[in-house]
Amino acid sequence: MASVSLESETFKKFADVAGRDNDVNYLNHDHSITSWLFTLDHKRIGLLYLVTITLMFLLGGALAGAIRLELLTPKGDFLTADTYNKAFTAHGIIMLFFFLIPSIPAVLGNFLVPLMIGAKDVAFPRLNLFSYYLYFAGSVIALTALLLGGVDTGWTFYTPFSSTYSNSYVIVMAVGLFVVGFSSILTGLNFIITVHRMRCPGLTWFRLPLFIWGIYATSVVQLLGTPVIAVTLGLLGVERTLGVGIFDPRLGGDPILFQHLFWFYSHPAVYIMILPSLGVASEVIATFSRKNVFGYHIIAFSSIAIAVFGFIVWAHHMFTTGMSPYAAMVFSLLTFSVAIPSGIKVFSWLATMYGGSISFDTPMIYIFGFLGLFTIGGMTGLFLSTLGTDIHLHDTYFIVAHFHYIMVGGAVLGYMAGLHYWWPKITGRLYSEFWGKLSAGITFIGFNFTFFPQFILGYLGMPRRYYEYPDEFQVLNVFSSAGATILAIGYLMPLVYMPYSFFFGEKANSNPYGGSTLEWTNTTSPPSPHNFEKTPVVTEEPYHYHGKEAAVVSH
Amino acid sequence: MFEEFKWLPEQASTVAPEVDMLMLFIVVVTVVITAVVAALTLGFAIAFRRKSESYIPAPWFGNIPLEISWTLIPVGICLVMFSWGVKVYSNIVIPPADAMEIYAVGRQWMWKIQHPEGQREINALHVPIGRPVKVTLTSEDVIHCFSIPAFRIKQDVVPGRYSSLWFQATKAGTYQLFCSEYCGTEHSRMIGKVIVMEEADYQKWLSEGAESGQALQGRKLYTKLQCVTCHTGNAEAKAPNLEGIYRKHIPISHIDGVKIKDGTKVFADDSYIRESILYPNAKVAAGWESIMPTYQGLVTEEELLQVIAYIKSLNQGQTPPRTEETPTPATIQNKSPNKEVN
Amino acid sequence: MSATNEIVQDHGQHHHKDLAHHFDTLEQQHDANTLGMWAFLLTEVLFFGGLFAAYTIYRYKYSAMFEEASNHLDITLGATNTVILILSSLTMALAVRCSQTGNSLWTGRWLLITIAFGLMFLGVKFVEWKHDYHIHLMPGKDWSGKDYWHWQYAKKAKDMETEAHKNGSAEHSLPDRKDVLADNDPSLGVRGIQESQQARLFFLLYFCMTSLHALHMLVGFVLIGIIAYFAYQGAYSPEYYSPVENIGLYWHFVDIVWIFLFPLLYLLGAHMGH
Amino acid sequence: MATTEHSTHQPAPLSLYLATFGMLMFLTILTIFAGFQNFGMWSTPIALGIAGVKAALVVVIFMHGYSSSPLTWVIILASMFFMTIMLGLMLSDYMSRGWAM
Repeated sequence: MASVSLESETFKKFADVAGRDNDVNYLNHDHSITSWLFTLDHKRIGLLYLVTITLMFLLGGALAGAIRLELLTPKGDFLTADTYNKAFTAHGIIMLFFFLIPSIPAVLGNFLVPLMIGAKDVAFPRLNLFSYYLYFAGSVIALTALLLGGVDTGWTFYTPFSSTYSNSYVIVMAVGLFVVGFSSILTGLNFIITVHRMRCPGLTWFRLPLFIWGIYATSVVQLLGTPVIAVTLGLLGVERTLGVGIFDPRLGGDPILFQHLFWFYSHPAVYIMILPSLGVASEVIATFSRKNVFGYHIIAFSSIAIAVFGFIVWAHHMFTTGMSPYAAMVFSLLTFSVAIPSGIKVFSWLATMYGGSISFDTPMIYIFGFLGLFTIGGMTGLFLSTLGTDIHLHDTYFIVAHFHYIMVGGAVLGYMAGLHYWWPKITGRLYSEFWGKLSAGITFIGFNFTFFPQFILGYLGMPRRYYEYPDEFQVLNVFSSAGATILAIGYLMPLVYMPYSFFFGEKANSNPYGGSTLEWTNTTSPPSPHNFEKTPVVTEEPYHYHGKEAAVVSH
Repeated sequence: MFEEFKWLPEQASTVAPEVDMLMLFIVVVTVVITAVVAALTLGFAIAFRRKSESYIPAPWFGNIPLEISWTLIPVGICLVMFSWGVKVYSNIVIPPADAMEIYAVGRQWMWKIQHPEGQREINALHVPIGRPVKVTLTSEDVIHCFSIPAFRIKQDVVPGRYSSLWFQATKAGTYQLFCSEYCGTEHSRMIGKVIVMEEADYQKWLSEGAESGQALQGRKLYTKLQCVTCHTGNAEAKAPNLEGIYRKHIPISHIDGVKIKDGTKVFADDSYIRESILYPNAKVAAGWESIMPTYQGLVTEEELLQVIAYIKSLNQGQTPPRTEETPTPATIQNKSPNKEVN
Repeated sequence: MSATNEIVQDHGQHHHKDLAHHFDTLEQQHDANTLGMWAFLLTEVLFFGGLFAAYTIYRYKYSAMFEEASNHLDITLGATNTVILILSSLTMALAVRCSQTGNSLWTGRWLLITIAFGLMFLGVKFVEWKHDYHIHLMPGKDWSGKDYWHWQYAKKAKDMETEAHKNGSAEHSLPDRKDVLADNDPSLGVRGIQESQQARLFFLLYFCMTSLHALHMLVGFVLIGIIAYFAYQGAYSPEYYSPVENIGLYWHFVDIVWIFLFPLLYLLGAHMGH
Repeated sequence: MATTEHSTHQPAPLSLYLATFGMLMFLTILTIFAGFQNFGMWSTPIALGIAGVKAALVVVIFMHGYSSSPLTWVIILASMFFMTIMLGLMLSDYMSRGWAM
């Protein structure tokens, strides 16, 4: 490549400081600040997202800490009611829109989608950078809303509270979410076109890694759902500014319509968070079992099925609103349809492990935790799709526990597993396995300690979003808050040993875990600026370990 | 802290055991499945741990019978849960015809409750044991949620419309009444008590301090708001006779000022009466001019409930006579905020 | 998945001037661009879809008032705009066609003509909004709660217009606000708050939908202008014209939205007698 | 997968565009005419039907739907499918509210 000689001066100067090897890769080919801020390289954009969402995660986590601290005692003593309401609203908004939704798609997806399909970049690199800056702008606007005084509506923005009664910065926050929504849409659009049009020769649909299937299904949801929340928040803004009744019943509007429109996006949004995690799980389990994924086609289709079914179940968030009981029954039945493909995935992963050669590296430990928590999260979903029990459990801590099991137990542990799994590829360094496994274990234990008591709290009837609560709920709340401190340690550890490994870690070879997908087999760690020296040509199905052993072992 | 702790919530209504049975069923099913998944995960992890770095296991692409069974068995389990859930749900949402009626209004941040006998209470609900009670709910401001965990019931309270829930208490005692839909700053203080009493105690409580019956309050309003000016119930009436119309099918001629098919009827329930008071033009009784003014902004939600209770109780020939103190309808206009228009 | 053999790829060589580095062929690039625009339009459908959903629900709940309120919109102006927009769609299709045949000059000209029709559309729209504002159809902060005289005013204005029409005079004056307020007697008012609220919901949705549509047109003008400039520069050829094709797709989408808005907003109450 | 199925980029004949325009004009007049008739509950379905035909003409001819890849048609159908889901399921709630239990 012609550019090497031009950059070699800069490269030598910085590469030696960082202790890098002498190959040119995407990290060291240009060290200027502008080369990062205006990069069109999908890998660097992925890292920009990584830094930004980590900061947002820390903020959201700190708010969670404040919430748990407040709930240690039945009386409101640490925060005022108003501050508490603003804290849980900010926690929800930051964690959902600014951490979970961009977590795997924008960080790992950006880094990996072109690498895994043998492409040089995503289909629209400029649009990709634009998406990042939209995300950044959205974050700045949302943080502005928080600094101005915050929002006290809950992340659900239910009308007429949000449109008429709340005196907080709802419009600023809505603008922030509107902007970040378009970032999400454009990222999804980019990935869809990339997967359709940029695959390398021989890489047919059924040779795609399952992570790509997961990201593809996610992108479809982003593309279809996000515009609806954008326009809904727009209408909320119009109602608040002009004082006209779109959702306020005093002015002729219908507050339940807001909930319909809101959940039309916000239920599928859960699948934006969990589907990529399911993809990570398939990759990690295959690699660390050294085995092809059982029922590849079914797993691939189940991702698409979850994405599509996700759009027909939204009203199960509204069973107690006084919606039509007939419609409630229809939505209850439809809701069960999501359970089936999720179950199939879990069983197929177990069958993948069966007869494998399983090694216990950090990503696999995280995925073991993921399996347990995702299963519990999914199973408790059955209580909520069943009408008879949902009425009692709705809007209690049971719900809080359930969606944290899915979103933290499922999505975040999947994200952590993926981050650890691809870390050598991203940085070219190995992190400490000891600290990695320890953090995975502590996270798992801390998580269960925090959220399992909340199932019981919910069944006992403790409503969510209470900053004071009757004395009889204290025991379980103390358990939960204690668990949260353990969980916090589990989260904070990677923040130390991973950056450490970036600078001082042992050098990783191109495929330390024996992965079988293109990013492991066909490029260096870290990859070169244009990903592959030569365009890969794929000749076989993914996760093809068998047959390779003929020379080594026979059985 | 530990004294008050309980593992299970009180079971104090007729539907509570049903919900708990369903709950138990799902708990057993999910615990079994989760345990199997956990056992297999751990078992496989140990049994198939990596013993040799060079060993590559044999592939396993799929197994149709296995895959069909782990698809169809969950489908079956889900269908059982769904049907059972619908059955319990029907019992939760369909009140018995003979249920006694209580009215509750939610506002930031309290519950205001009215008994038909005229008792009014705030953040407390006294009910007798063993009688089905239907609570009709509405809100003055934002969405609240009327939730009694010990009864396993919950209903959102939406402004601008009536919703309802019912229960039959089975155990005397005091239970929590929560607002479980986030409603603003003091959401967590919107807590009341449900006091379930023996029938005799309940009657005693009713007789103590009841100002006057809810319907009686409504009767006063009926004259005060000049309903009686037109709804006279006799020949000089300018508006339909309201005697005995409650829960009857009433023929109507116009919807929102538009003529509709002859013979269309509307069911005169609480919601219809409420709508007719606030939006007289919404569904106009056949054979009458639509001349009624709106009462929006002139009656509170609580007063509305009293008027409705009165209309409900109104039997043949009971419409009060017009009195001289009844002013001209212009008074309504004077009170109207319309005057503030510049 | 292992890639057993690899093909040599010549980086930076034999590249067409319009081919971005990460694509292999112009064909691939064209397909990706077109598909990208289609996917974007899918998002746009759902974006407008939220408003259509709100419209559908309120239309269902308040059907009678929606028909009556619809009757206050000017069908002549709406129909004129429909014709103008379809014309602009035709000229846009011709622009794309010219870029396919390599006629850069006419590509640019047709694009500018499209903008001209678009501006005409917005001109008519502006006149219409202005009129709506004068007869108090535009929902605002003061048209809230119990202040339902705006709707009375609009109705009176319509009556006066019909009257003037009957008398054969094209000119008609607007009602005096004081008269409307004087007549605004709730004790006599058959049509009260509810009507006003429901009518306002209709007009609110009307303004939201038409202004979102107009916003899309404004964005379209900028993009078409840029592409017209490049067309005059001779940037497009039969091998590379996807920017023209994409802006065409976008513009046709804007047309389609209007094709649905016109009957749903303007013609809803036409049968009630105009 | 660098190259995909070859799609035709041959320009359509001018007459096709003009005929389409004529058809769209005709349908506009038709929909206005229909709007003034009282078809009762069928008014909206008729209006939407005509609008649907017009939209289809624009998609197929002006937007080159006739020569687009199957994937483009998947996108077009998906937009209709998800709009139907959104409107249909929301209406299912509102329309069955009044039914007695």
